[in-house]
Amino acid sequence: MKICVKFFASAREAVGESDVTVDLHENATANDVLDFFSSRFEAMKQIRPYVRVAVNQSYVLNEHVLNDGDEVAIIPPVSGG
Amino acid sequence: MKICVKFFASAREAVGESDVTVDLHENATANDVLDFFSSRFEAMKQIRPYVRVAVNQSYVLNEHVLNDGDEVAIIPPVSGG
Amino acid sequence: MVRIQEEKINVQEILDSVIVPEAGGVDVFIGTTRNHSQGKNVLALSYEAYVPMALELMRGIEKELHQRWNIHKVSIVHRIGDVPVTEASVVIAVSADHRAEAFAACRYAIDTLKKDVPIWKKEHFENGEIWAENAESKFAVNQSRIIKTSAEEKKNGLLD
Amino acid sequence: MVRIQEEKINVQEILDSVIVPEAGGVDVFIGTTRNHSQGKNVLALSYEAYVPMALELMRGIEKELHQRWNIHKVSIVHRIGDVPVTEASVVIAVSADHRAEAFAACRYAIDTLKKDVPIWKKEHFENGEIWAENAESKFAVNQSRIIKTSAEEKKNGLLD
Repeated sequence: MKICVKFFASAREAVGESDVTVDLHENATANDVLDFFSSRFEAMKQIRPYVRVAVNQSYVLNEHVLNDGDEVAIIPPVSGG
Repeated sequence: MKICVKFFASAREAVGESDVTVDLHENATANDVLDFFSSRFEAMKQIRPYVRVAVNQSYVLNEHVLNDGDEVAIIPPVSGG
Repeated sequence: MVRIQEEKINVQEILDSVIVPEAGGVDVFIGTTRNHSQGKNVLALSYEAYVPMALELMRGIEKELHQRWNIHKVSIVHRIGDVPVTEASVVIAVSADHRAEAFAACRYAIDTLKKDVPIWKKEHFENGEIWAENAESKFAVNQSRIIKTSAEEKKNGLLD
Repeated sequence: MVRIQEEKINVQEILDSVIVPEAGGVDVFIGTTRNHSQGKNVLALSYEAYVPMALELMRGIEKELHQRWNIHKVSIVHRIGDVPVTEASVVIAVSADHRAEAFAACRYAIDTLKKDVPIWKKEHFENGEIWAENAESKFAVNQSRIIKTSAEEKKNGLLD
């Protein structure tokens, strides 16, 4: 299934892209998205323990099962305010 | 001795004046000032339990002994803010 | 900055007076005049102050805030004269490195101002007018009466 | 009112958006960009946001404030793009009948925003740049990791 992944701040710099569409197996989880990019980008692997994942603009646990067409966002520690 | 007394808000309306200079005996206290005006103005007598007295722009206890030339102010409950 | 003025309060100006490059946050309290009081419609409001004493106490609050909290700057501005409903009667701004201190100091400033600073508000209703009294201020009077009573008892030999 | 904008924030406009004739007080928190961070001079600051999610969470904060406190109106405005030192990056205003509720709700709003809302600040120093991280946000990550761990343990039959 096709998953659109958005990267922000340090995560965007880690993968060098803002938006990447990946093809994942059925029942893939948020964790699988993190695995996918951590295995390809060393910088992503380093920040992985500190990022949260949002699916369709809500935070989810890493075990969250994705659906085709979901918008996944990789959210490093925020610094608004 | 001459004491200048200032009245504000409900106290001013009680005595009908903003500033009154009174002639008081030596060692007169803030309390004596309150006595003086409470005995002459019924409305002042009524609010007397609720007023604070300031001498030269600092709150004092009613026992505070006055000096010639002091500026005494009769301060009803405040409502700033 | 401490000020009493008849003109409408410009919040941005007061904000500018406390913002410094080192500060990370500012807490601002704005007291606005309400259209109701004790269940009645308020048509108009006017404030008067014992100006020199009020300014002295406001400077005292500013000083106390700096002693108690690690803050950068404080501004306290009160308006007197007629203050239309929804306009600001008081603005207090505190800048600090850490927002917890800005919030705590600002709260303390407005609490103390409402208790002690000699400023009075007259509320005009359809059928009359009344001098408002802050609950904090009435409590303060009771406190000083208690102190007075102890002092009197001491004078009378009841306490020692 | 909830908004993310690139333009300089007009505090008076935000204040006007929360003042109602029934309210007696407004608490406003203004976050300003600081000229130092971790002991180094900050030359410039820029913010980016995951805008639709940030707005959604900001609307959620607004709703939660109304559920938890007896308040009139809430506005939360965050600026993105370059924010010069001393200018406001965020302004939160809460109006209420009683100032205690305005202060508490405003404080909760900025605490929650700093913890959860997907907005990031990049600090530019003389010798490089860094993505800042709010302490509150790092704590939140740890919390969700703890939750995750429990969930995993449950899945693995370690907990039931």
